[in-house]
Amino acid sequence: MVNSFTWMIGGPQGSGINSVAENFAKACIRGGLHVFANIEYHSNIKGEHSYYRLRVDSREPRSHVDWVDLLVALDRETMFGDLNKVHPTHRGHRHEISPGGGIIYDSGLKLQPESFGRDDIKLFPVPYMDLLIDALKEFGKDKELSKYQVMVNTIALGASIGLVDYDFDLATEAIKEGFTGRKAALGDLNISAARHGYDYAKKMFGQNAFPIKLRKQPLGAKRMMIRGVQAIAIGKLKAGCGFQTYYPITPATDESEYLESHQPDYNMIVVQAEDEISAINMATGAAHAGLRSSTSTSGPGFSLMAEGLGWAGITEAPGPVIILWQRAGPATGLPTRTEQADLRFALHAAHGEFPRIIIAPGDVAECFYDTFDAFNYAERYQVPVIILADKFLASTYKDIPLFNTDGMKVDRGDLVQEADLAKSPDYKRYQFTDLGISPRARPGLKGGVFWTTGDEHDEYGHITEAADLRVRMMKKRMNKVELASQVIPNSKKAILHGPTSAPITLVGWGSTKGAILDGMEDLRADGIETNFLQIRYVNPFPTDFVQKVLSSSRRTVAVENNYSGQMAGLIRERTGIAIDSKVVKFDGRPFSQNEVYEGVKDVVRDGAKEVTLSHA
Amino acid sequence: MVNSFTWMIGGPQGSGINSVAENFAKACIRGGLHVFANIEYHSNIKGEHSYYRLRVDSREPRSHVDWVDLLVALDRETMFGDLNKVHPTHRGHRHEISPGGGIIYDSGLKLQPESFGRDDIKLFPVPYMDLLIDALKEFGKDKELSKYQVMVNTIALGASIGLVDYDFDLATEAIKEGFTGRKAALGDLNISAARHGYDYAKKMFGQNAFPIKLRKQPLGAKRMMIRGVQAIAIGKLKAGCGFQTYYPITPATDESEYLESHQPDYNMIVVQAEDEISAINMATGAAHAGLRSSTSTSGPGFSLMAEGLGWAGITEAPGPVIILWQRAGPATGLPTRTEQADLRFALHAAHGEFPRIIIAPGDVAECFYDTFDAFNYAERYQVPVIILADKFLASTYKDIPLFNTDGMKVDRGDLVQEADLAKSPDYKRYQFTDLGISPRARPGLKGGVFWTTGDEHDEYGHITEAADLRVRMMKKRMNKVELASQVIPNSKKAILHGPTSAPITLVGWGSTKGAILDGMEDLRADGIETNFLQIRYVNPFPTDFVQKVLSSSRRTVAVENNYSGQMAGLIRERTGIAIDSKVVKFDGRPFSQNEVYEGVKDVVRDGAKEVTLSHA
Amino acid sequence: MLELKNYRTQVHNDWCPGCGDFGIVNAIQMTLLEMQLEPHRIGLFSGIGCSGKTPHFVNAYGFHTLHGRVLPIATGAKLANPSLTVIAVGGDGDGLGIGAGHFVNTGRRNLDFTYVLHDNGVYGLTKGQASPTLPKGLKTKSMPAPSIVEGINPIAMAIASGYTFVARSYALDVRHLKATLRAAIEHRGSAFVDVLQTCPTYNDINTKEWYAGDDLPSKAPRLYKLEETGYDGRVADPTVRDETNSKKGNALLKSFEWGEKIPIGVFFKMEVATFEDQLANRMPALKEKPFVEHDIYSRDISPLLDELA
Amino acid sequence: MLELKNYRTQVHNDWCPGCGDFGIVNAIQMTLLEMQLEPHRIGLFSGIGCSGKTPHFVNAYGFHTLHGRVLPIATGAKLANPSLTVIAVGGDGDGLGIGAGHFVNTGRRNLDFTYVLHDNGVYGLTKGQASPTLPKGLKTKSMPAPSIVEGINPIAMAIASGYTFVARSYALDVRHLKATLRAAIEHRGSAFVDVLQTCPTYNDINTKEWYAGDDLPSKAPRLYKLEETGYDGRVADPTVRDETNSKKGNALLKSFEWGEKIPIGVFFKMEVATFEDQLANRMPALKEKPFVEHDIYSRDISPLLDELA
Ligand SMILES: Cc1ncc(C[n+]2csc(CCOP(=O)(O)OP(=O)(O)O)c2C)c(N)n1
Ligand SMILES: Cc1ncc(C[n+]2csc(CCOP(=O)(O)OP(=O)(O)O)c2C)c(N)n1
Ligand code: SF4
Ligand code: SF4
Ligand SMILES: [Mg+2]
Ligand SMILES: [Mg+2]
Repeated sequence: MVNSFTWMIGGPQGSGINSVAENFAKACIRGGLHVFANIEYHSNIKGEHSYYRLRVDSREPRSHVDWVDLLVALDRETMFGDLNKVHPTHRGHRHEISPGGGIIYDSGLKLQPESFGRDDIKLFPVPYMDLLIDALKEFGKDKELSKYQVMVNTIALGASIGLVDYDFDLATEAIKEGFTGRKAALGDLNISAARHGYDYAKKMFGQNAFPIKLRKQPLGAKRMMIRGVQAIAIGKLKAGCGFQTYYPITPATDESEYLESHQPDYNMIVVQAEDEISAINMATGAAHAGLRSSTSTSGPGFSLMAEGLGWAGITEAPGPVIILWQRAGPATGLPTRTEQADLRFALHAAHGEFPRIIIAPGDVAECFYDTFDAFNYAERYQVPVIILADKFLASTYKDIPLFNTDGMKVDRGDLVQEADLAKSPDYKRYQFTDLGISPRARPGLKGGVFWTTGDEHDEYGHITEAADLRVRMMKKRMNKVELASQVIPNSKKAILHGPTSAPITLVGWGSTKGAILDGMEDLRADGIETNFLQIRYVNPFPTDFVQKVLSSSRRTVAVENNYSGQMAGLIRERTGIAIDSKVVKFDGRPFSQNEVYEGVKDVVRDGAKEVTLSHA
Repeated sequence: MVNSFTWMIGGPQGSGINSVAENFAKACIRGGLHVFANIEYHSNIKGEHSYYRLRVDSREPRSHVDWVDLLVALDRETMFGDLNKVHPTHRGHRHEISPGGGIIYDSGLKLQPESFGRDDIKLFPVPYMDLLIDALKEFGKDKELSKYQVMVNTIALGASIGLVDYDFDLATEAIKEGFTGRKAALGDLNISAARHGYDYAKKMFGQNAFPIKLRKQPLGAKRMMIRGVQAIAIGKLKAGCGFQTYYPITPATDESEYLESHQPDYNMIVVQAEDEISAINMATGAAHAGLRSSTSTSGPGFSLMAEGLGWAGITEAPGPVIILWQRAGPATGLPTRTEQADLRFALHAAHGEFPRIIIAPGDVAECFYDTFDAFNYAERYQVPVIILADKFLASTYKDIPLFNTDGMKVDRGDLVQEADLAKSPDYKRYQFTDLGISPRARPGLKGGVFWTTGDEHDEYGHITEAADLRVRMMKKRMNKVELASQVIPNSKKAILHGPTSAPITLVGWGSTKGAILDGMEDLRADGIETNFLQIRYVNPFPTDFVQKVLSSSRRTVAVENNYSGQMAGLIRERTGIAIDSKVVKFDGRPFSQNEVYEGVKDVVRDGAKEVTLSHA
Repeated sequence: MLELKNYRTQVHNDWCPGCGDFGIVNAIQMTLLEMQLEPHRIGLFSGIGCSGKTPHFVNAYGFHTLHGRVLPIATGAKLANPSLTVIAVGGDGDGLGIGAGHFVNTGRRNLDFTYVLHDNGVYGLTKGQASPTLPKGLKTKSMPAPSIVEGINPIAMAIASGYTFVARSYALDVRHLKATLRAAIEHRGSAFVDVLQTCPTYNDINTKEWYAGDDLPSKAPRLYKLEETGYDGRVADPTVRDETNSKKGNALLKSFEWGEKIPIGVFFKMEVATFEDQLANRMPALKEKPFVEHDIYSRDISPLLDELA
Repeated sequence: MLELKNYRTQVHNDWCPGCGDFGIVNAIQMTLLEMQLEPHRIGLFSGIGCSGKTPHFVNAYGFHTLHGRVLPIATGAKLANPSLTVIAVGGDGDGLGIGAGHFVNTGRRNLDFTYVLHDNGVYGLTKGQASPTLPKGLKTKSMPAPSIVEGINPIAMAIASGYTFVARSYALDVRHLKATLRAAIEHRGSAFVDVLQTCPTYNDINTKEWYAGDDLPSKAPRLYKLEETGYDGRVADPTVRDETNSKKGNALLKSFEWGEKIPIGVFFKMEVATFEDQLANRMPALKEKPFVEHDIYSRDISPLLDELA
């Protein structure tokens, strides 16, 4: 087989599996191949088991699968789990290897082949330490073995490339790029380590030891290897966002760190706040002051932001844009695992009623485009905007074409200038207008002095308890979602993928998109024709479209990464249509392509109302 | 007319309208009459316009009406509004007086009768100051006039009693009760003031100046005059709650203050926390420690409690019971006004998914009984319980029979003792059991050592990231709502009031109950037959019953004190049934009997899909 | 030439008669007048409480925020537009109860702004519960029993938190308050002013008469001016650690004086780089003009994309 | 006779090799052993962070709470059952960043409990961002640039907040730490212990070697024991205000020492009535037995109903 391959590297946290896997991925992309790469790790700094999956294909994979063709084990646990612990948690990955697949592991572990309990896989014991020492010797560093021990991962990378018979130079290049400037020497060391692994595999296991090969393909247009956190961060920069607040939290922090590292280039203020309450309120303060602003968090932080969100709502702040990187809750939950369980909370967070826009991008590219739009809508409608992403999207690498920024235009809405203010002296920040939106000044503008308050207020922004004003202000505010709904193209709000006439409609939102699209192909191959209704705007909700699609479908299946099928509930609330079946997963892990296939297959076969998946 | 009367007293905040109105109410109850009394006031300490409505009837009124038979104006603004201000907010109450009704006001204002703009009402100018001076003179206090100036309100009370020809001794008695111990002398002074008002009215306006009379009725069983905050506080005490935390906030504070004032009698710990985050977490700590605990707040505070709520959920804390006294939001909103806009938020607050029970009592009596139940369910199912009340329920007085506590039993669920623990040494706080609930120890018990964490955990309460345990723990927790649903009687969850076969079904929840019930009588009188589906349990939701009732109704009308009809949305989500019409009010004021009538009438007449009411 | 009326609004003021807040709002207006700061260059931020209504009475960009959150919101606005003169005001419950975490962590940043605490010992707007500054053992009018928790010393807390200007004044001494506010506003860095504020409605202990010492045998006013005692809280050279520490130490010791004598005036002052200065060091473009005035329409992200390609 | 094993659990410990947290958990276990406190009479509470995992390693009722909320949860449990020995632990981010408001307001209550701060200068579990105790100008391993905000001085903050026992110790000096923890637990009132904790993974400044003074010309350890210098932070008579204030003042001045010499030991100690004592004064029944042991099945509410009738 060629160019259809899933590789996994596992080891204790701190063993550098990320950089190795990302180097492998880069080498693949540079060879015209396509990748999908995602990581699972514990809420721990060093020592706990983590693993990185890399799927390589000649066509663009949009999800992972639950089997592994070639497993790289940096330690015993990766293969056999932690069943020796008093509170064991997993049984390792050896059973996930596809028949005919293989394991690269440390021959120093002196494992008996029988101990793997499988006779349908190939074993590739590699003397990690000896090879590392050899590699270090070339640089006279073999005395500092302990300092460089982590480099066994690169040896395993080299061996992997050898087994799949891929172009070693591409790996060299990828490694090199990671070590520039003062670190260049370290790069050479790593390349040598990889080379030792590569040569060893070639020499010891022979040319055809492993059944799958990777072959370069012709390069098309330039592609990037990018994760959700980067796509959203870049979306913010493109949108002219000037202010980002955050309080560290997995998996959101990476986004702020990306922005911080590009701070001087884009004059982006990034503030580490004392907590998330401060983070959202600082961002709202900046938005009112006229700067596009944003904050980024996960569930626990968002829980603390509820009150601030309401203040942004009633004061008609032009933002902030809030990125909610969902993770498995409740409370601390599974802090480094994924989930889509904050849909309803995002929709209803904070007491009282006020408008908000909620967008749920389905993949890395949508992360970018939706974030850009979010700032335009925030300013245009003077509302907070929430982007619902998750840990899976945050940390999953994909190769995609460079973003197309043609026609992307910053739209700041009705932002008045001093000249306008000079013309109309009695400026009212909350003026009732025919269009339903009040022209917005910013502090510092002459003639624009305004007041703003979280109390109900009059057109000037002064407190009022008058019943009639209250009613008008409520209507004015709430109506903005309606206004936004009219302007946001329906084609953005929800998308029907696949044949319109398919008898089965899968319904999903957010990060399950890739697995659903890939799973549909398996279903089709199996004779099950489906289409996929992707809901991208949670609010304003595309009621009519959803109604139309679902009422013409023979069977509807919600695929959600949560317990209760929150989107299915929302659909029923808005359209009255009860989704026929739910395929859910709430073990903290993302859907794989095969899980979508299996779940829907169960539904089709048994008419199951509810299928709970858990493959880990 | 006899014994069907609405009285209103209005004046600046700080002018003591509460105590006067409550004394009048008490006097009525003591005379066998029934009352419904509610107050509207500003977020202000002194000076802004407030008014207190007292409805008296021979049958039990369950709501107020929007007209006034006799208005007592302590100041000009009460009659004419604040139109003289730069930012005026209301036009006073003179237009609310029913034809044939009257106004008692200060003759010192020297108002021209024409200035009232109405020739269908009676004017009763009373020389407040002169009468007060006379009253003070009897006690030799006329030199301290400024100190006693607030007592003009009692003069007006006396005059009111005179006009309706009610039993003055009952008023004397009510006043006296308010001034015991060292304050007794002040009581006498007040009685004298009332007497001066009474005599003046009798003398100057004559026996038949006012068309409505109040007449004593035979006293039945003992009745209390009670507000929602008191009913809930007493429910807590009855339930054995030992720990209450709060951070001051309108309208919740009164409940904590009531408890605090009875602290020594019931050994109730009441702690003023530094914020609501602390308040909920302290309460959860106490619940885990084995004490029934509670916290009480309003929307802004509840917004801050979201994260703590989730922690209580995932740690299966036996409580706390959280009283959410809703007020008009969002943010600070209208802090002293009512609203029912936190239903969805209560249901979805906090990231992730976990079980919670939500009860929405419909009147003062239900406040008591539901609160009692809440603690039993909290401990039995080890879940947080939210009681959804509101400002209107909090501050509205009603006379009701004494609570019947027969058969009320504290049920602490599966609370293990040291003897049990001695028998089974390997105690697991989160044990999977057949019944679905883990027996619960408390710190301090020998043999019961356990761990608890907001991370996903194993049966001991130790952190786990194992996928299979995660799935089982999620199912265990989420299933508890199902378990509760099986045990909580359906008759408690939702009630159908009125004829089963009525063609129109009104749907409501919480504090609108009284106005709906009273409004239904007006509708019936007008030939419109309705029934009323009161939803008392928001979670577990009485899906089947609601489905049954609504699907057999010809026309359904939601009556809600919020903008979007949140209960209508929830009903559609759970049953698929779209409520036909919404009658909503979101001006911060509660529904009156006549508004329910008017709103439903509009729906019936025009088939209106949505009616927004605002009478203030 | 700006006049007092330029700093006033037509909004009806609903504070209780005799409330110390009147003194504070007057002093703020007079200070702005004296400094001839243009209203549109001022951002006045408040929390929730009686004190929270302040911005509505002042003609300047006004932000009446959330209970306890005035500092984060003011911080965000100031960073977005450092050319604004930012003044935050709020109650003692707002700032040291629910807002204590922001109080501490804002002090550390040394943002160039002024924070005015309406220190009345009670939660005014919620009807007189004890605020964090109420000393232990006291019971004001509407409390059911005396407080059993230690009162917070705002001056000590501010110094421990890193405010670089820490002063106290009195709401009813508008002259002193005005001078103090001016010094605070002119200070480059986080300035904190603890304003002793009478609440005639709920605080029946720390009344005007009490501050005037009417209850003392001496009948002498409790308040005395630090400046008049030769006390000097100014750090001449902040790079000298010993001086900084000893000035902080003196200020802390002074802050414990509370009883028959209560010091007002500047307890501590030190000028070091502000948060904005340091940000601008990292992003020189921010030195040229405030961020809100930058062009955001044409950011080029292609270098970022290339980095990932 | 309880043994060390009685205080240990079988839970796999996943802290980084060499983490100072090991020293802290060992010292806690050894202190409990030395005091022979029965595990079921102990409540060990923690926040979220690397430090937050502590209770899982100790055989005692363990509450691993929320980030920043360890103090409220511990407070609730302690008040419900004052017979428990309550120890709260947490990170410096947990306690002085997100939890600063609770830190300040819990100090004021003088609850009888002990709070142990794992002071490592970083947010460990989120990968090494600056924590509030990191001094300005420093940049640890995973920070993109040096910190531009002042570091919090936990000792000064604790004293300003009203903790009645304030001490500092060092995670790698288990003997000193044990003695300090014992004194803290035995103290009747709110005891705060700032434990300097090495984080070999992210804090590459305040390392074991740094504390040992390896970088100093003298090579002399930075840490020295207050007790050995004749310093005495104990207030003999808390009713004498001057003594209290001067001891507080001394402690504050001492707390500023941070550099080539860093004091450890007890900075301040004063015994006054606890919050529980004062509650029990109001409700004498609480003196007899903790509230959780009261009968709640048969409360009679009829007097309340009669009051309203
Ligand atoms: C989150 C939240 N909790 C509680 C309240 C209710 N509340 C309004 S004002 C106030 C306290 C006011 O006291 P303080 O801050 O001292 O201001 P003052 O009224 O004394 O000026 C409180 C608790 C609120 N608005 N928001
Ligand atoms: C509300 C909330 N925000 C953010 C986080 C993410 N978080 C987990 S641990 C941590 C900081 C840990 O630092 P520290 O408290 O110093 O403890 P350490 O790990 O250093 O022991 C943060 C911010 C969280 N769990 N909850
Ligand atoms: S309650 Fe006190 S602080 Fe509030 S306005 Fe009245 S006097 Fe001023
Ligand atoms: S990151 Fe630091 S604090 Fe956390 S376990 Fe590792 S060494 Fe310890
Ligand atoms: Mg106050
Ligand atoms: Mg830390």
